[in-house]
Parts: sequence; C-alpha cells; structure tokens
Amino acid sequence: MSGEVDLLYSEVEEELRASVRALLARKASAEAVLGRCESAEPYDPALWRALAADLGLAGLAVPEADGGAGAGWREVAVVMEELGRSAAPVPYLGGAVLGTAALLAAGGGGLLPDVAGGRRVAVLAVPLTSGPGAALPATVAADGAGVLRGRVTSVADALVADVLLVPARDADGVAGLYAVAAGDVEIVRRTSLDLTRPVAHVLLDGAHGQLVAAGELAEAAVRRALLVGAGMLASEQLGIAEWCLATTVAYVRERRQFGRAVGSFQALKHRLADLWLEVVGARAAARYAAATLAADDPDAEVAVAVAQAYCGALAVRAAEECIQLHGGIGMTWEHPAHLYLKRAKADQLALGTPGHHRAELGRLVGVHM
Amino acid sequence: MSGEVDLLYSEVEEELRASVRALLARKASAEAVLGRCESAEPYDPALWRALAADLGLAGLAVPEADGGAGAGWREVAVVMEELGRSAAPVPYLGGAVLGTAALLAAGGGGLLPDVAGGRRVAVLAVPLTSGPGAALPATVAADGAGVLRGRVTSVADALVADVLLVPARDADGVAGLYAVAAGDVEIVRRTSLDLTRPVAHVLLDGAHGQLVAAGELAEAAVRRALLVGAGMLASEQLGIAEWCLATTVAYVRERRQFGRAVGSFQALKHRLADLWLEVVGARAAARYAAATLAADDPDAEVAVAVAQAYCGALAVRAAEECIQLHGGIGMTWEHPAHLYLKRAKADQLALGTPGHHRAELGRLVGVHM
Amino acid sequence: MEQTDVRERVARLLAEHDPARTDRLAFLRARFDAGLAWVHFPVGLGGLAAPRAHQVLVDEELAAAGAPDNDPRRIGIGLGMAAPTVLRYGTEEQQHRFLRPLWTGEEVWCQLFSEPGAGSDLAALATRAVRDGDGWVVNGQKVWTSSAHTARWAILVARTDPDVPKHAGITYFVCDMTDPGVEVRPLRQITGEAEFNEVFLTDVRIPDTHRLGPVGDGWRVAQTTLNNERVAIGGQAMPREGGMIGVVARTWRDHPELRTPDLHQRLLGSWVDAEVARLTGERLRQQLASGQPGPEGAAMKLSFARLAQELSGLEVELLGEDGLEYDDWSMRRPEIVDFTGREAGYRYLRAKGNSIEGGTSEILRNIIAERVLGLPAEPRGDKDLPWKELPR
Amino acid sequence: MEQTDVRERVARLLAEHDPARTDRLAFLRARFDAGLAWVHFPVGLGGLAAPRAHQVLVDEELAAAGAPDNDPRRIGIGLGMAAPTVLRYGTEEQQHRFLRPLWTGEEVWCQLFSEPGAGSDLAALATRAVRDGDGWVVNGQKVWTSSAHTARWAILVARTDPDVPKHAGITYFVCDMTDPGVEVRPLRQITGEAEFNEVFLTDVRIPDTHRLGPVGDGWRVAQTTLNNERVAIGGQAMPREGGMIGVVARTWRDHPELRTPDLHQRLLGSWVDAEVARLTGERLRQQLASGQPGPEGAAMKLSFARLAQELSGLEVELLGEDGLEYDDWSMRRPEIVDFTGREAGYRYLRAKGNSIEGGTSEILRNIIAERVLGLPAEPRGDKDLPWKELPR
Repeated sequence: MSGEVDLLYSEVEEELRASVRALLARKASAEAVLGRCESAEPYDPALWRALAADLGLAGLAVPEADGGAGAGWREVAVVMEELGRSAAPVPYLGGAVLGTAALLAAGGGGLLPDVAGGRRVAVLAVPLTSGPGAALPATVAADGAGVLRGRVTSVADALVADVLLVPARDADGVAGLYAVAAGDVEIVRRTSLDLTRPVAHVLLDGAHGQLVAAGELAEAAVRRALLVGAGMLASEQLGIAEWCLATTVAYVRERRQFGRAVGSFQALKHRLADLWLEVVGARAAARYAAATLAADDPDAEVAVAVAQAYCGALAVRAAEECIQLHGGIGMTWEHPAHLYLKRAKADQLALGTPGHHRAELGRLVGVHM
Repeated sequence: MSGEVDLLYSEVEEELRASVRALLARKASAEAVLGRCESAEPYDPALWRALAADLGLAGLAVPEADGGAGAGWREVAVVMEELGRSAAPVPYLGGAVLGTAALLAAGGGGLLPDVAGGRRVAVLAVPLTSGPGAALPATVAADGAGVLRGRVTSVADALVADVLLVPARDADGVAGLYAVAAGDVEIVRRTSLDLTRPVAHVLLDGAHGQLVAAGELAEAAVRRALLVGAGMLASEQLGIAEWCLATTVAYVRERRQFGRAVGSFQALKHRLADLWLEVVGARAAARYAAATLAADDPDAEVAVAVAQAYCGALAVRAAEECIQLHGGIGMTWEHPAHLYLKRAKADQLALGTPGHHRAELGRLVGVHM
Repeated sequence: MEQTDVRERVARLLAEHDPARTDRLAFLRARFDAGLAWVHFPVGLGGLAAPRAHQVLVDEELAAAGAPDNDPRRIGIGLGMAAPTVLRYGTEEQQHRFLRPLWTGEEVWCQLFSEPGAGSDLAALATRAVRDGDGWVVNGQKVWTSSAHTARWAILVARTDPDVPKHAGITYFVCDMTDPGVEVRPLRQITGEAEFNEVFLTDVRIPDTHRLGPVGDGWRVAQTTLNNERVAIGGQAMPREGGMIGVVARTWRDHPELRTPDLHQRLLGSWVDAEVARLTGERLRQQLASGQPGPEGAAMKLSFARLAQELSGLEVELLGEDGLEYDDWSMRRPEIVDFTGREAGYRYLRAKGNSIEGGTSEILRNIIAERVLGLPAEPRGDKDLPWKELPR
Repeated sequence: MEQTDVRERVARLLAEHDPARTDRLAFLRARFDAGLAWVHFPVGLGGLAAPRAHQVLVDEELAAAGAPDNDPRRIGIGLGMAAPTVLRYGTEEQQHRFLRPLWTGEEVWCQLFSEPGAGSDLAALATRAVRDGDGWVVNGQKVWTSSAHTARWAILVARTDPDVPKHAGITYFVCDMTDPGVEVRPLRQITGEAEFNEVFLTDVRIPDTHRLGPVGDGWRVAQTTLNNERVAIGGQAMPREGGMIGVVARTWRDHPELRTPDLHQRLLGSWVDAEVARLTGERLRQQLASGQPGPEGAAMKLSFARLAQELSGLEVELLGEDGLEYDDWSMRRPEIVDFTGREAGYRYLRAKGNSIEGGTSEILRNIIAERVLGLPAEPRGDKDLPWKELPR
C-alpha cells in the first residue's frame, strides 16, 4: 500500500503552489470573491484565464501530446488545495477535474487540446452529489442520431461551461458520454448554498450530442471521473481547513478580551491543537489519495474513500470552529469566514458524503454489517 | 408525556437518600470496597443486612401487604443512585430490582415477604447483557415436573442468591418462570471486569424448580423485570457519574501544577462544565424513567430507552474523564476511580447497550431506517 | 394573593373590556392597569405582587377568551431585559414613565451593550458618557443591536470614569433612540439577513433623569439585565420533538429515499439528546415552580445551541441535492427571528449564532465551571488596573 | 559514510562473528565495537557518524542473517532516553563507561523523573541533592518508574538549589540503583499489574563524576531526554490495520453474530481515523527521512491514545457477555508491556494510560498550541519565584 507512495510535496509542486497562491492573492482577495458572488456573473473570467491559460493549470493532468502540461493528479491536488484556501470562483472542479478526467478516460473526443489550453471549459454533467461507484445516471435519453432529451440536476460549474459532457442511455439502455455545446441546452441557475460554486440544472430538449465514448468505456469514464473528483476534492477540503485554522489562529492571537489575547485561554488552545491535529491527518490522507490516483494504484479506491470520509467532515468542522472562535464578527457577511463555511458544507455533500464513503470503505476493506 | 410527571426528588426521597448515604459512608468506604472485592467473599453480607433488612430497602417497591415498604420505583431509583455513588458490593440490582420486579409481575410465588424483608435474595437468572424486549432466553429446559436442565450465563449477583428465578421452556415451548434454591444449582464465579458486581454462570443439572408463573405471564414478568432493571440502572449510572464528577472537581481544586490549581486551567474547566451538563441531563432522564415506571405510564418504554442510551454512555465517559484528569494517580489500584470505571463499563453492557436502546427507541418513536 | 382572586380579576377585566369589541391597544392598557400584565410586578406597575406562577393562569384564560396579546416576541428585549432592570433600579418616576408603554408594545426597546472591542468582556466597553450640566453626552459605537431601527428606547452602558478599574467606571442609562446623534446601520449576517444593527452614537444627549442606578454602578445594574436574558432563554417548556429535532425527524419520515445507516445512527443519537434536553428543561421548570431555582439555565442554552447546530447540519446532509440550495440571499430586516423558519440552509447558518449570541458557549462554560462547580477563576491581570491603562 | 561502506561493515561483522556460533552477548559487543549499534553515534561509541537512515539497512541485514538483537523493548528507557542524553551531555569517560553495556542490555536503565507532586509540572520536583565532599546525598520520592526493579542505573533529576526559580535549581545525575538507600516498591495499576514502581531515595550517595551537565542545568539536560521520548513514541511505521484497529476488525470479521448498526458505524469511523493516523505516521517518517522533521510527533501520540481508547472501549461493547469478564487480576510485574496483548478488558484499561504516561494529552495540546501554532502561553506566576516560596 503506502510503502512506496510519496506523501510529501515535491519541489516542483511547491513552486506550483507558490505561483497559484501568488496569483490568487492578487486576483481573488476575500473582498473580490465576496463582491463577485453577489454579482450577476458569479465566476471570474479573468481569473480563470490567468489560471487556466496563462499558468496552464487547466491542462495539468493532460499529456503533452494532447496539449497539456503532462503533470498529473498530484499537481492538480496542489492547485485544489490553493483554490480551497481562497474559495476562488472558477470552474476548476467541474472542468479541469471532472470534465478532464472523464475525457482522459473516454479517449478525449478531440476536445482535450482546447480544454487543456483553457480555451474551452468542458464540464461533466452529473449531479454534484454523485458518489464514486454510483450507477451512471439515467435521466437523459439519447436517440440513434445523438439527439438528447432529459435533465441533469445540480451540476457544478455548468453556468460557465462551453461544453457539457452528458452521460445518457439510448433506447437499448446502452450508455454513452456525449459532448454537447452549452448553447444547445438550457442552463438554469439555482440559488446555491455555496456562493462561490453555484449549481445549475441542465435541461436538454433535443440538443445534439457528439458521442465521446459508448458502452462500458462511457461508464468507466464517468466512474473514473467521479473517483478522481472525489480524491481531488479532498485536497480542496484540506485547503479550506488550512485557511480556517490559520485565519482563526491569527485572529485569536490578536483579539483581546479580559486583558489577554483570547488565544492564550487554554480551552481555545486545546481546541485549535485538536484541529491542527486533524489538518495534519487530512494532509496525509489527501496526499495519499492524490498519489494513488496519479499512479493508477489499485489502492486508489480505498485511498479516496478514506480521504473523503475524513476531509469532508474536517473542512466543515474547521469552518464551524472558525466562525465560533471569531465570535460575532464571524457571523457577519463582511467577514469571509462564511464563504468557507458554505463551500465546506456543499463540499461535504459533493461527490459522496462522508457517510457514503465510509460505507464504500466498509465494502472495500471487508468491514461489513 | 412528561407534562404531568414529577421529575423532582420529594422530601421523603431526599430523606431516604440521606439515610442510605450515611450508611454507605460508614460501611462502604472506598478502602472497604476495594478490600472486599479482592477477598474470597466479594459481597458484604453485613452491609446487605443493614441495607436490606434494617433500612428496609429490599422491599421498597413491594406492597405493604406483601411485607414491603409500599413505596415504588422512584424510591428504588434513589437507592440505586446512592449505590452507584459508592460502588457498594451488594446484590441490589439482581435481587431487589430484577428479582423483585419479576416476582411482582409474576404474582409473587410466595417469595415476596421473605424477599422484601431482606431474609432471602431472589435473583433473576438472565444474562446481565439482556436488553428489554429481548425474547425469553431458551437455554434452560423444564420437564413436566419442574426439573430444570441447562445453563444461564453471566448472571449478576447470582453468587449470593438464595433463590434463582429461572426462565425456562417446557417441551412444548411454553415459557415458565421457576424458583430454584441456590443450593440445587452450580454457580460458577467468573473473573469479572466489574470487581464490585461479579457475574457467574448458573448450571442446572436436574434442579427442581417451583413454577412461579407460566406462559405469557412468565414472559411478561421477565420483560417487565428487564424494563424496570434497565430504568433503575440509569439511576445507578447517574450515581456513578455524579461521584466521578464530584471527585474530579475536588481533586483539580486541590492539585497544583505550574503554581496553580489545575482546576483553574480553562481546558479542564470547560471539560468539567460539559460533563456537568451531561450529568444534569442524565438526572432528568433517569428521573423520568423512574417516574414512568413507578406510575406504569405507557411512555415508560421510551423513557427507559432514552435514559439508558444517555446514562450508559455518560457513566463511562465520566469515569474515563475522572481517570484522565487525576493523571497518574487515577491509574493506580489504590485510588477508587477504577472501581467506578469498571462498574460503568460493565453497566454499559448491562440490560442493553446504548446502541441497543437507541435502536429500540427508533422503533418506538418511528425513526426507522 | 390567591389564585381565585386572580381569576376574579381576569373575569372583571373581560367583563369590562370585551376583547371582541375593544381596540387592541385599549385592551392591553386596561389589562396593564388591572395588574394582569405581569402579576409578580408591584401594584400600579402592571402587577399584583402575586406569585409569578399565577401568570400562566392569566395568560391561559385571556387567550381562551380571545384577548389580544402584546406580541411578546416583537418586544422581547423590553420585556425580558429592560423591564426587570427598570423595576429593580429605576426611580418611581422612571418606572411609571417606561413600564406601561413597554409592556403594551407602544414603545419598543433595544439593548446597547456589546461593542466591537467588548463582546464576551463587556466590562471593557469604550463608549464614553461625559457629564454636561444636568445631563450626559455620549460617544461610541455599539453592535449586535436587534430592533435598533424600530426601537424608541435603549438600555445603554457607557464608561463614565476611565481612571478606575473597568468594572467600576460604568454607568447605566436609558437612551432615546430618536436623538439625532443616534445612527443605526443594518449589520448583514451570513444568512443574508440583517437581524442586528450597528449603532453609532455621536454627541447623544441623555438627561441625568434617564440614568438607572448610581453613577459608576452600571456593571451591577447590567447583571440584572443579563441574568434575566439567560433565564428567558432557558425557561421555555417544549413538547417532545419540539424545535429542530421535530423538523429533521419530519424530513426523515417523509423521505425514506434519503435515509442512510450513517444518518440513522446520528439522528437517533440526536433524538436522545433532544429528548434529554427537553426533560432537563422540564425539570428546571418544575424546580422554578417549586421555588428551587437551579443553575441549569446555562445548561439549557448550551444544549440548545449544540443540538440546533448538529441537527441542522445533519438535515443539510440528509437532503442531498436540495441541501446544495438556498432559499434567498437577499438582505432583509426581519422583526422576529424563527430559528426553525425558512429552509434547511438558513437553519444551518442561523444556528451558528446560537452559541455566540447572548453569551458564547465558552463564557457559559466558564460560568458553570466557576459558579456551579466552584473551580478557581483564571488568573487575571485586568481587574484592578485603571481602564485607560489596559492593553487593547 | 556511504551505504556501501555500511553494508561492507555488516558483512565483515557477520563473517568474523557467525551469529549461529557466537554467544549472544559476545555478538552484541562485537556489533557495538564495529560501530553498527547505532550508526549515527560517533565512532568508538557504537556508531559510525553515519546518517541515521542507514540504521534500517543494518538492522534488516543483521536480522536476515539471524543475528540476535539487543531486545530493545526491554531496554527502551536506556536506548531512547538515557543514551541520547549521555551522548550529548556526558563526559568522554561517562560515555565510554555507560553506553556499551546500555546498548548490549547488560545494564538496564530506568528514569527517576516524576514525583507525586511533580508530574506534568516536572520542574516543581522536590527530591533534594545536597553537596557532600566529592559527591551528593539524595533524598526524595520518585514515581512511575518502569524497570526500576531490574535497573542497574537511573537517570535522575534532583533539586540542588531551592533558593532560585524552579527551572534553575535542578541538576541531572546518573544514580546507582544498587545503592542501599534506594528502595523500589511496585505500584499496582488498574489492570492489576505493576508495570511501574515507586522509588524511595534515602541518603543515596552519588559521586560528582556521575553528574550529567553543569550543576543547576538539569532542566536543559532533561529536555534532551524528554524530546527523545516523544520522538521514540511517534516514529514507528505501521502496516494498515496495525495496532488496536486490527484487533477489533478481526473480532468484527470473526463474529458476525455480534454486529450491530451502531457498532458498525463507529467501527467504520475508527477505521478511517486509524488509517489516517497511519498515513500521518508514514508521512512523518518520509519527512524525517528527507531531512524535514515536522512537529507531527506530538500529533501521533495524541492520535494513538485516542484511537486506542475508542477502539478498546468499542471492543468491550462488541463482545457483549465476554466483555463482562477479565482474564486475570493477579498482580504481576511484566518486563515488557504489549498494549494489544492479553484480552479486551485489559486492553481497555491499559489504554487509559496512553493519554497520561510520557506527557499527558493535555500537555501535548499545550505544546502544539504554543510551539506549532504560536499561541500565547498562559499567564504564569511560578516561573520567577524561588522554588522554596512556591505554594504547594
């Protein structure tokens, strides 16, 4: 299992982190993120261009032959950590992770160069709550000519997709993964708990889809995308937890009550020590998931289930502690803590709840009822 | 439900508590209890005489017509609290609670006057782990003449029983509750986790039983006894938790480290405040269980399930915190904390684990899977 | 004062002021004048100097007769905090001026206590009141003020002497919210709503006749206010499956397709906790009724917050896709907050405040540890220094 | 020093001392003299001044060749605590006298640190050492001393100057456990066993040549000892389902009749926690190996204690009737403690000590909060007062 798996960050990964963090510090400050998520355009296109095209992050996991950076899911995980840390409103999860993972597993369908270059965003059209191992959704029907009818609810990042990768079944029940131009479908924005990654329903009423993969290959591509997505999400959750812990520590060192920094009170110190302990654990778990996904290690399923079961709950707990230990100020709209709470809570439902992943794990490691 | 139920202690109950506590303070000090549970005679017969006969506690719940005190399960619960608080080695649970409740429900079998007067101990022979609602155990077979063969494992207080009340089934599967003289069975003492209430296996190899109740009456008597037992055990668990909390508070007020009483450190203060909070809850839950059992209120099943689910876990937690916050001294054999830990842990298994009672509750209140 | 006397007065009030044909305000004023507003208050101030327990009787009989109530949730701060303080520390003149319109709801009250730099440590407050002739001039900033935009009066604590230790230099006032120096700004919360306000005080003039209690004694006066806040929170009776547990249990029963073994176990655990909290509250109520008040009020608030947070978090998980949505982010200024109102996402976010507002859970644990368990206080360096010398 | 050099030395040792035909002690001495005891120690003291990472290689190759080991669990205190301290603070003479028999196991060591009144607050210790000619006379009581009854030597901290603040008046000694003034009494634990001892010191004489480090500098010397204790605890690698989780998962798999949904959910939760703790340990090991030691050692000890306690408690519940029993209460003095040895009841009770011994979980949380997170220390009044004036 982990005997040979590198759980550290390489120098290259640390450099990648530094450049992503620097960009986000410039372009995705808390005020900027808060302002944008209240605007009519909840995603930041300039930020996305800078991340996806200029830094080349959209194609990190795509081979160089397909126009990507030829890195892998370990590096993508580092980006997810940083995006979690800034709650930046960009379609990275839906596009560069779920969409790209599906395309990679499905053969690409000619979309990879544009996707990797950040010129088009191809989003996997599945409900954000789909866990790995879930059956391919059967809410969209395809006819023999690739005309699609149906709906996919609660799709993350659909609002800014150029292409939707839609799983569908034909009249014989054979699965297919279809690429559909966003202009050919109706995308209904939902008022979302997570202000920085709103979900939308995708309605298909005769849209034409280009078949990317059919049959078992399509099913496998969606499964793989969900597994990769869940694994990468653990790193985002780690990033959220790290921001919450660091922000809280900084606050309680400064905030004075009763003539002392409140961070000198032992009850708070112990709670923050426990939280740190869990962040340390989350880092190890998320790294292991990323490393096994990157290496196509057979332990990846266990690794992802462990990471999700652990990190999903931790990010919520960290955000909740962040608000509690900020006191009243943490309850205000102006303070960014709520952005992280909302993202963390939505992430807990995304790609399988912790309970879903524990159940999955019980099956994988033979701890059955 | 609780609208009409008195959750306070009456003056009479407080007087009863005071007299029990005074007796236990004199005769069941921590040293005395520790010394006895290592001796060949783990129960204290003199203490039992004083409690059962002199104070009349064996017959508290028995009507005056049957030689009892004509009080009820509310008062028995107060005694259980005090016994929990002292971890006293007396056969109150097996005899005055489980045995007596079974006899009361089964018609008495002529045993009640002796039992109520503390002259004989009649113990219900069921595994201590039996939860209310469990089917009558089928490990003992009765023939038509009341000759019993079989075994009952892990019976609390069997070691000092004069009479065993043995549930059995005849060749037709009809249930019966039989009174068997202790001298007619083999009682095998087990090395027990709980030093102050060891369990024993009861082996019946042709012992003659006197039929106390048959058929549905026998089954109902055992069910009732287990329900009453579980409800009364919640009060014992409350008493354990109260002792652990009070002892820990007293210790941390005195113990100094780093130039301060360790009880002035906020992390400890908050943990003890949380524990107090749970003890307050346990008191309300245990009182409600006792009151509904005393009144034969139809809500008693819910009340007992709630009280057991809550108090069973709490007593263990309180004993564990007691040991932790005493530091090394709490790990020593000389300090009485371990007697409470062992009692609390065994009590958690007794008459249904908290998980068992939560499952029962889900059924009773319609929170199903 | 016996129950029968009270009953008789209720009958007389109803006979003289038929609720069906009396103007709401006129009825409420008549009820106050009949001593049936709060029977444990003195005669002449809306009460009969009767045992508090008789109030239940009055409320029940008047409700049964279709009489209007004073919409207590709208004027909770007046009823729960200002009134007991005015009663205890107010002059006769102040009592007669303030209590009747307070109780009838003609005048809404708010509370100007917390400041950005003085939350849990209220005694560190920096709002200054400076003597000026027969009155005071107040400058400072307050926060977490609900009802500030509808309030006619505020209870206010301000620093009148910065040269003495912080608890000693505080004075308690009644502040006129219509003073031109009072500026109220809504404070938006993570739910999107603005239940609370920030209040900026610039050269606000308060006549000395609106001072409650002696100069420099405001800390002691404020204790009455705050103790009544906690009692008010802890004292409500609740039916089984009342509150958040009921909401979640209903969702569970209505949606078999959402159930998982994980959520089932957690829900059962919370069901037990909620029922135990309910029984604890019921026991506290019985203790109060029998004249043995216990310290369990703090316990109730802590349990309530924990349960509301756990259950509302569980509900969002249970809802799956619906849990990803929110009903409405637009900024509103609700007059009344219903913790279980609106949708799951709102409940989840709003519940975060339950362990902060009205005394954080951390402060409540300190109080339990020190006042109930008798554990020693933390070593403190801020109690004896003059306020102006404290580090900030 | 390259890996190949180390490999060559191992080969030479094995060639010159065939394990199959060499006396155990003779082999261990030869291994020490070959510098293969602890390769990162200096040449001449059992080492080769090589990177610590090479030790794994040595241990593996020698084990593969069937060579005896020095039974490290029996002499853990000598290896883990005494040796690094003697190496850092001992004179050359002391190093040559003590390290070889320590490593070979000829001389067992114990630790005389904790006292009844000085546990977490070790610096409050009251055992006195008074100068007497060319030596010291020691009086006091120590506690929680494992191996005291088998030990030849002890590392000891004692107060040599009560007139200065408590951290300044401590000196560090090597104490001869065969001195007639040393009395060892077994200390029975809640498991029934006596792993530890109380040690009473009455006019024990220690020559000044057995002092480690300067007079009054014992607190600093003791830090080396204690830091190594924590590293030793946190540094072990573990296979998946190693430790307590493996024991409980085995019981679960072997006994379908004991399973309940409640226990299933809790076991899955603990399985995740155990795997995460394992990965954290593995990551820490990789960090150390790559020369980036992290502060995660304290995390490991905390997680280990919590997991051991949760899982052993769950196991007793899972076992039902068998959980009501215990294997043996008779008092024993085990030389080695195996946390997962014996039966479920023993594991449950023994695990309670995991969060107390070797630094309580509370102290570890303080350390994390202050040293890792940079949170301020508690205000303290005991640091600058002369020891003799401290309240006790």
